[in-house]
Parts: sequence; structure tokens; C-alpha cells
Amino acid sequence: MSALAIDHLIEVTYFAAAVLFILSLRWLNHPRTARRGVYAGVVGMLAAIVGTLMAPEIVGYSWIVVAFVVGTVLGIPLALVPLTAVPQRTALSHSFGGLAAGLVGVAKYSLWMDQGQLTSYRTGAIALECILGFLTFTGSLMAAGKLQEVLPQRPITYPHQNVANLALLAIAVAAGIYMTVNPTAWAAFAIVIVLSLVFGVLLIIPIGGADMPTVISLLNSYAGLSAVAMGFVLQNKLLITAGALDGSSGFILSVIMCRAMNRSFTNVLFGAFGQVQAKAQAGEAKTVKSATPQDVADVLLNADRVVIVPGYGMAVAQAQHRVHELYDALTKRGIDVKFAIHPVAGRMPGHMNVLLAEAEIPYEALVEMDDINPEMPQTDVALVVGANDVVNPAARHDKSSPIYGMPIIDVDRARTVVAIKRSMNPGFAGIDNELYYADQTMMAFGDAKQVLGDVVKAVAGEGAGAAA
Amino acid sequence: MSALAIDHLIEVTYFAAAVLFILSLRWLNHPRTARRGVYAGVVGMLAAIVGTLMAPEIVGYSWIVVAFVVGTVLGIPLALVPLTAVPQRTALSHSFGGLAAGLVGVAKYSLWMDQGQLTSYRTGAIALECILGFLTFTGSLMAAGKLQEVLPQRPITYPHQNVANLALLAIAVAAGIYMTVNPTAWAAFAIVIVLSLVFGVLLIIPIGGADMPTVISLLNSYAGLSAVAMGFVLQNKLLITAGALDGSSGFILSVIMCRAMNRSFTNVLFGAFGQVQAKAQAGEAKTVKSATPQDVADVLLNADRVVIVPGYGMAVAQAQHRVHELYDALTKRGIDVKFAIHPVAGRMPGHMNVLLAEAEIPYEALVEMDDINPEMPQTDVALVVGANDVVNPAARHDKSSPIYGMPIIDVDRARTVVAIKRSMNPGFAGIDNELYYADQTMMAFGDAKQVLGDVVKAVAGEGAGAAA
Amino acid sequence: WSQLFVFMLATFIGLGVIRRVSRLLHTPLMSLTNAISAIAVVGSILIAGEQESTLTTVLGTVAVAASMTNIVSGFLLTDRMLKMFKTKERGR
Amino acid sequence: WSQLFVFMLATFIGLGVIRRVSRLLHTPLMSLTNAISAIAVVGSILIAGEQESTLTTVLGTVAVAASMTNIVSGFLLTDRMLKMFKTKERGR
Ligand SMILES: NC(=O)c1ccc[n+]([C@@H]2O[C@H](COP(=O)([O-])OP(=O)(O)OC[C@H]3O[C@@H](n4cnc5c(N)ncnc54)[C@H](OP(=O)(O)O)[C@@H]3O)[C@@H](O)[C@H]2O)c1
Ligand SMILES: NC(=O)c1ccc[n+]([C@@H]2O[C@H](COP(=O)([O-])OP(=O)(O)OC[C@H]3O[C@@H](n4cnc5c(N)ncnc54)[C@H](OP(=O)(O)O)[C@@H]3O)[C@@H](O)[C@H]2O)c1
Repeated sequence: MSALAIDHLIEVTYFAAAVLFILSLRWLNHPRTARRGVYAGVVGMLAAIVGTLMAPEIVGYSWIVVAFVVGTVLGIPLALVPLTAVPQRTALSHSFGGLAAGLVGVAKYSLWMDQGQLTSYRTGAIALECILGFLTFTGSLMAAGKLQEVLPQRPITYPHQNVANLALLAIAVAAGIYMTVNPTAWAAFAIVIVLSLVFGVLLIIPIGGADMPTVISLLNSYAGLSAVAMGFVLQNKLLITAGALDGSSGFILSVIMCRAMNRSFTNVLFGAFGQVQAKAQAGEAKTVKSATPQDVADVLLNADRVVIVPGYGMAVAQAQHRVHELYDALTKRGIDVKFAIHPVAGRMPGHMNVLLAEAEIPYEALVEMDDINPEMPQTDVALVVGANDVVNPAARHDKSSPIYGMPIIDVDRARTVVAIKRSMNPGFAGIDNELYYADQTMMAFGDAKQVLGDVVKAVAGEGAGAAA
Repeated sequence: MSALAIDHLIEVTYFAAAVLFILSLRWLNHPRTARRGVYAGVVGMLAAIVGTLMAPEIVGYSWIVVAFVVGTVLGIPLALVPLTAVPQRTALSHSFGGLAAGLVGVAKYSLWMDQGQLTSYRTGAIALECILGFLTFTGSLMAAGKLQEVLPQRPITYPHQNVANLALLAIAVAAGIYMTVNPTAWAAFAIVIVLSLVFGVLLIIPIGGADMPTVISLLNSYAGLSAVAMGFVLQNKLLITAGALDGSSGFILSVIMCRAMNRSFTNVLFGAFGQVQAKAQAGEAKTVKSATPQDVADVLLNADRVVIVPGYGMAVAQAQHRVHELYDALTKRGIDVKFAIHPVAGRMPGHMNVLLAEAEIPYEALVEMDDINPEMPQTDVALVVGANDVVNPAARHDKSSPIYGMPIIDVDRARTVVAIKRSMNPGFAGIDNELYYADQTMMAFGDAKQVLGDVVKAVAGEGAGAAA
Repeated sequence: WSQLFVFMLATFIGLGVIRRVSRLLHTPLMSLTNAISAIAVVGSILIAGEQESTLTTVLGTVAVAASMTNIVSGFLLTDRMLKMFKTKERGR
Repeated sequence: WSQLFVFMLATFIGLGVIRRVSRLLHTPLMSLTNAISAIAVVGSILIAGEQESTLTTVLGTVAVAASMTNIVSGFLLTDRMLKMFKTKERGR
């Protein structure tokens, strides 16, 4: 086949891939079509890869095959992580993405350097690609470490930190501009690379674990943009398209999260949020009503309308299946049970939805915050399973609270509140929750899975009793 | 300024224009932001024009200025047509768009011919541009003529019509392919031009006036596509983008209309819809209750819930202002008045909305078909102002009716129906309407404006009477 | 190919954006897209301006005039119609 | 410039499409976009395949491996999660 014909063929595959990627994201707008979306994505990716492998420039396939094998071997386990570890896993793969982009940038630079084909356009694009790529690489690694708790969760701060960081970035950018002006100034390129790597680390250090999800999706969009930059380097429209899609998705998700926490980007990135709060300690001993699983069961059985509010605790305890059992047991008795999903419950967007879906709870039963809050006053029992910040009334009235203004699920408006958690420890925001001291609140202490298991048994027992 | 710099500058203006056009359509999604959309569009267009005028190729501006003046002089009156004439006006400007595209195609061909720069890519694109452009030109002219009623509304059919037309198109396409293969075969190009012009005419002849709106928006998308083709010819991305936006808009609108009439494209294009129906005559003399404006006023004043269903007749009679007076008079008396808008009421999509908006009726009072139908049974009076097909119950049950399956506004489910029209003549679909013979229906015969005026007076009188 | 790419992407945008245009505004939408697609003026101007041959100059000039008509009438008409849409508050 | 154009259009599409993704599916969304942006594999393959110099070949190979990891894990994980979403009917 003539070289020209092959080129056209490759263009066709890229074109098809771009279309498929867009459709893939489109179909993700509803669970019914979502899986079709995945297949579209897979087909698109295969098309693009096959197309690329046909490229005449390729002289040897050995290394490519090796890399494919390695990638697959690494990829499969990463796909089988428990759902609670998905945030880390996502961060990790962002870092891979960033790494790939950065390395390609370096390789292209050295190639064109040898061939003396460096132009300002090219070096400029490469600089951009490498800054974004490498800072995403180290930054995402750090984020993954913090989420995996191999690194300290709490933000590490020191004086002039932000100034220093920004200065660092400024230098990197300056070097990038310099190499754009004098394309062959490889020293400047070296500076760009090193500083970007360092900046990625320093950027994350002062950010607390609770903000990692936001940071992750921000890094997500950086990863996307670095792919775009690569597209500019290689003059490849498919890369640009896919990268842009990725970039905007990461951007939108982080905006959604920030809004749901009523925080600004700058506050997330430089706010050193989640340091130990003095006031958390300062609470003078208030009384707490604690309850046995039996009590909880009784309360639930006497209710007509129950709203279950899952939080990060349910994820930690892997309690979603017990939740399902409870859901079945109660609905069987004609009790109306709904789930109230806070947009930032858990540690990543949609975290709770996935967990409850895993437990085969029909997604029609999951209600979003804005839709459930009006129903709260008519709710007999609000069962809070390992949620804390997202149900903290302080967000509504306590101006001094760090989460003030963050929209919450108004469980405190329900007739009775049952909160399942292991202790009186604060949630990720690190602040005390007055809800637990309210009169209508009963605390069921213990691991969510454990407690719920007992509650389910008790409910079953009652049922039998009632039947007898 | 260096030629290169200018080229870049031009690119910038085109880029900005593309962005602004997209935003312009985005902002059109709500009346609040819609006008901003128009301004965005204007700015974008200015940017593009200024940018183009900077192009170094341009040696003389005289003709351009002349054309600008002519265009403006022609354009202003076209912008001030009465709203009832908007469909014709739209068709007319489509034909201009098509013409422009076609002429540019011809010009480019002759230029490249002289310079011996014709390539298959170029002639192929030009062929496409000219086919679309010229058939849009003549087709839209025909459509405008039919809507303006300078041409016969009824479809003109003769045996083998569709076959003949398609054959014609096939030949044109074949010629187009031929000139793609042998770029300098100008004879083939001539054939393409002539046949496209002819085809445009023949395409419209067999289509009835009632289907013109659908045809118009179909031609709208053709006009867009011809702009796209021009973009391919001139390698101009702005043209491609704008053309694609236009193309998809026309396409979507025609799909919406077809769905609202429960018809398929092929049926619209080749169905020769709207021929005189035998059965219209066949109705054996049924009795009709006719009512005076006074009666109508009484009925309305005794109602709590009134739904007004405007149709093409209101547009013809220019009765929207009387409708507004009635609306005010009734709402002042605490009667709840809503407007039921059928998607294809009138002669173009959104026709009724514009007319009622012109009469300063707040758009919150306009309810779409699907939202109003459930309320119909609780409606005391449905006042049908010059609507016919869109309220014809035959669409629901009479399988033999040409509009069977078309969703309608269920006025027949209201307690009382008042229909204002001049006669028992059928509507655009040319079919009889059993609604007028129903027991709960009263017919107020006469010009809508006239009748409504009297009704309003009567209502006012009543009011005074009541007051006294 | 990049032309095709642009076409594909723009079409996706068009379909996405137009579908979300409020029913209320379908008539203005028609005249607005009408004006926008008159961007063909760009191509026409170049031809009318190059003045390579009388033929092309004439064709170009006519094309510019035609497009200009759509631009002027399209935008004016759209704005005229949109001015009419009043909400309860502003309406009275 | 055509690159910039494509970028602009694709971003519009991205913003439009993503905003309409159901909240339910934000986690799968993250892993899917993750896999899609691993399209960087295309660039990496070319570099690993050209084998211009040892350096570039090594860099390219690593890049391919990294991207491949994202592709495989991204799509698998997304599908695994989506499999879990059951409606009332299918659910029980
Ligand atoms: N979802 C996102 O995308 C996202 C993004 C950024 C930030 N965040 C932040 O993450 C937080 C999410 O709020 P949240 O209410 O879901 O979680 P949370 O506020 O972090 O509270 C989780 C609670 O679960 C309890 N818990 C932990 N392990 C448990 C177990 N095994 N059994 C029972 N209870 C257990 C903990 O109390 P004990 O230790 O006493 O058991 C803790 O109070 C918010 O601050 C939000 O801003 C989320
Ligand atoms: N809107 C669109 O986009 C679109 C697109 C394609 C097709 N169509 C078609 O257009 C038709 C629209 O239905 P429609 O119910 O709105 O209109 P229609 O079915 O055409 O009926 C209009 C009625 O108004 C009456 N009328 C005419 N002039 C009048 C005047 N001066 N005063 C009072 N009454 C007058 C006529 O009866 P008299 O002669 O007895 O007065 C006629 O029956 C449908 O068939 C639809 O399929 C619309």
C-alpha cells in the first residue's frame, strides 16, 4: 500500500477514535447507556492504536510489544482494587499519564535537537507539555501517597510556603519561555524539567487529605492539558481532542466539588485546609445519648419514612452490603427507605453511589441532596452511617466553622437522628459536630458494618416476634 | 506590518468569531440571555469581516463597498417584515445564502481553471458546494413563493415525479464525481450547476404549503452545509464551523417538526401531503352550535380555568393584541388563563410564541403541549383562536386521517370548547375537524381579531354590569 | 483532514447546543443561524476583492451583497423578535 | 492554528457533555476520562517504534507502558463499576 494511502488510513482511524471518544462520554450521561459508552471508548482506543502501529516511521515493534505486556500486567491489578482505594488508584494513573506526556516531550526534544529541527513553536509546546506532565506526575504520586496514608494526611506548612512555591513555578515558566526563544538552549529545558518535578511535590505537601479528591480532579485536567500540549507538539488532532475532553472533565468535577464544599480553588490549593482545629477540643463536656443496635431497630421499625445518609465511614467499614440487608428488611415491612447522597460524601465524587451500586441497591433509591432536603421534616428517622461533615449543622449557622456555607443534608430536621460511628472523633474537616449532642440524636457507637449487622438481626427478630 | 503577522491577525479574528458564534447559540437557550447571544453573533461577524478585509490578496475595495451598501439596503426592509411574513423572509434569505455559496464555487473554479490549479480535492468540494448551494437557491425561492402564495399552495404532482427528480439528482451527482476525477472537465461542471438549479425547483413543486416550514428548515441545513463545503474549498475553518452550526440547527428543527406532526422526512419530501382530501367533502350535514361574542363572554366569565389555544388563524388575523386584552380582562377578574402552544401551531416553529410575545404577553403564561394536556380535563373553557389541525381529535383515533398519530392539544377534553374561525373550512392539512360538531363546542364565526374585539367589549360590559 | 475534524467537532457542538435552545425561541433561532451562516461573506469578499477577472469580480460582488443582506436582516430581525419576549416583571 | 481551533471546539464539547453526565456516575467518569486521555499512547508508540536513539527508545517504551497501564486499568475499572449499577427491574 502506498505511503500516502497508509497516511490516509491512519487519519481515518484517528477520526473514528475522536468520534467514538465523544460518544463514549455522551453515553455516560445515564446508567442505561453508560456501558455502551465504555465499549465505544475501547473501540476508539483500539482503532487509534492499530492506526498508529501502521505508521511507516515504526521500524521495530519489539519494544512496543514489551511495553504493551508490561502495561497490561500492571493495569489489570490496578483495575481490581477495592472501591475504597479507587481515589488512590485514580491519582496513580494520573501520574502515569503525566509521566508519559513528560517523557514523550523529552524524547521529541532530543530527537529534534539531533536533527536540528527545533523551532520555537515546537520547543514552546514541549515546554508546556513537560511542565504540565511532570508536575502532574510527582503531584499525583504525592496525592496517591496521602490518600493511601503512606504519607501524613495533615497538611505540612512552613512560612512563605505559597510564595516560595509560586516563585518556583514562575522560574520554571520563565525557563520555558527562554527555551521557546532559543530552542537549542537545552540547559533551560533541564531546569524546566527539574523544577516541574519539584513543584509537583511542594504543591501537594501543604494540602490536607480531605482536599485530595479536589486536587486529584484538578490534576486530572492538568493531565488532559499535557496530552493536549503533546498534540500540539506532534500536530495530532486526536490527542488534542481527547486531551481537551479529559481536561474539561477534570475541571468541571473540581468545580462541582468546590461548590459542594463552598470553597474556592485558591482556598483548596493554598488554604492548608484540615489542620487540627483548636475549637474541636474546646467543646465543654456535652451529654450524648448512646443506643444499642436493639434500640436502633425499635426506632426504625416504628418509623414510616426512613432516610439513610451514608458517608465516608460506610466506605471504610465496607458496610454497604449490611446497608442493603437493612434496606430490604425495612422495605419488606412497607417502610419507605431512601438514601440521601451528598455530592462530596466519601472521598471522591459519586463515591457513595458506586458503593451502594456495588451492594446492588437500585439507583432509583438514591436521592440527591437538593431533592431530599425538602423531605427531611417529614422524615421519621435519619440514619447516618459514617457520615459527619456532610451532616454538620454548623455549616448552616456557625460563621466561624471552616465548613460554614457548605450545603449539607439537613438530618437535624428529621424527627429522630441515629448516627453510627466508632467514636466522637471528628470527620475529615477535623471539626466537632453538634448534631451528635442534639436531643433527637441517638449515637450507635462501633464499626458501621458490625453495628448494622446487629441492627439487621434485631429487626429480623422483631419481625419474627411480631409475626408470632 | 509583515504579511505573516497579518495572516496571524486574520486567524485571530476568525478564531474569535468562531468562539462568539458558538456562545451566541448557547445564550439563545433562555430568553434572559438570548439578546446577549445576538450581540455576540454581531461582534463575531464584524470581527470576521474586518479580519477578511485586511487580507493582502484584496486589491480593490470599491466593489466590496458597493456590495455592502446594496446588502444593507436590501437587508433592512427584510428585517422589518410583519411577523406573519417571517417564514417567507427566512426562505428568501436561505436562497441568498445558497446563491452566495454557489457563486463563490463557480468563481473559484474559473480562477483555478485559469491558473491551472484545479485539483480533485478542490473540484470535488466545489461540486458539493454548488450542488447544495444552487438547489438551496432555487428550492428556497420556490418555498418562499408558495408561502407568499404567489405560487399555488397545493402540491403539483405528475406520474413518476419522484423517480424523475431522483434521477435528475443522480445525474448531477454523477457529473460532480466526473469533474472530481477530471478536474478540468468544465462541461461536467456546467451540467452540475444547471441540474442543481432545476432540481431545486422540482423538489418543491410536489410539496404542499403546509409542509413548507419543514422544508425551509431542511433547506436551512443545506445552506449551512454548502457553507461548510465552501469552507473545504477555501480551507477556512471558520466557514466550516459556522456552516456546521447552521446545518445542525436546521436539521434538528426539521426533526422536531416532523416528530410533532408524526411524519417521516421521506413522507414530507415525497408524500405530496395536503392534496384535496375526498373525505373532507364526504361529511354528511352535521349540526354546529354557533355563538355570538356575547355568549362567548358569558361562558368565559363563568369559568375559573381558561386555556387559550392559538393557531395559524390568529397570525393571519393579527389578533394577538386582542388576545392580550382578553387575557388582561379575564385575569383581572381572577380567572386563571393559560396559553397552550402546540409545537407546530402556525407556520413555523415557535410562531405562536413570537406573536404572543409581540403582544407583550409574559412568556411564563405560555405552556407547551405536553404540560397542558394533563390539565385539560380540569379546564372549564378551551378558547381555540384560529387553530384547527393541532386540535383535531381525529389525530388521536381516526386511523384513516392523514394527521393520525400527530400529537394534539386535547381541547375536546375541556368542559366547553369555543372555536373562533371564519368558516367551516378545513385547516392546512385540508381535512374536516369533528371537534366543531361536538356537543360541548360553540363556534364563534368571523375574523379572529373582529370576534375577539367584540368579546373583550362584552366582557368589559359584563364587568361594569356586575359592578353596578 | 483537519477540515473534516473541525466539521465533525462543530457538528457535535451544534447538535448539543441547539437541542438545548428553548422552544420559545425557535423562530429567532432560525433567523440567527441564518445570519451566522452568512459568514460565507468571508469567502465572497476575497473573490470580489482579488479582482482576478471581470467574471469572478461580478460573481463575488453579487455573493457579498447576498450574504450582507442575510447578515443585516438576520441579526436585526432576531433582535427585533427577542426584544418582544417579556417576563411578568418586565412585562407589566 | 488549526490545532488551536480543534482544541477550542473540543473543549466546548467537553464542557457541554461532561456537565450532563449524571451525578451517579462521577466516579466512573473519572476513570473513563482517565483511560481516554491515555491516548498519549499514540505519541509514545511512534517514539518507541522509530528507535532513533537508545534514549528516545527507552523513554518511548516507558511512556507506552505507562499509558497502556492507564488504558487497561481505566477501561476495566470503569466497566467493573458500571456493571454494579442496577435498576429496580434488573436489580431484583
Ligand atoms: N467526596 C468528595 O469528592 C470529597 C472531596 C473533597 C473533600 N471531601 C471531604 O470529605 C468529607 C466527606 O464527609 P463525610 O461525612 O462523608 O465523611 P467524614 O466527614 O470524613 O466523616 C466520616 C465519619 O465516618 C466515621 N467512620 C470512619 N470509619 C468508620 C467505621 N469503620 N465505621 C463507622 N464509622 C466510621 C468517622 O467517625 P469515627 O472515626 O468516630 O468512626 C468519621 O466521622 C467532607 O469533609 C468532604 O468535604 C470529599
Ligand atoms: N408550525 C410549524 O412549524 C408547521 C410546520 C409544518 C406544518 N405545519 C402545519 O400547519 C398547521 C398548523 O395548524 P394550526 O391549527 O395552527 O392552523 P391550521 O390547521 O392551518 O388552521 C388555521 C385555521 O385558522 C382559521 N383562520 C384563518 N384565518 C383566520 C382569521 N383571519 N380569523 C380566524 N380564523 C382564521 C382557518 O379557518 P377558516 O378559514 O374557517 O377561518 C383555519 O382552519 C398544521 O397542519 C401543521 O402541521 C406547521
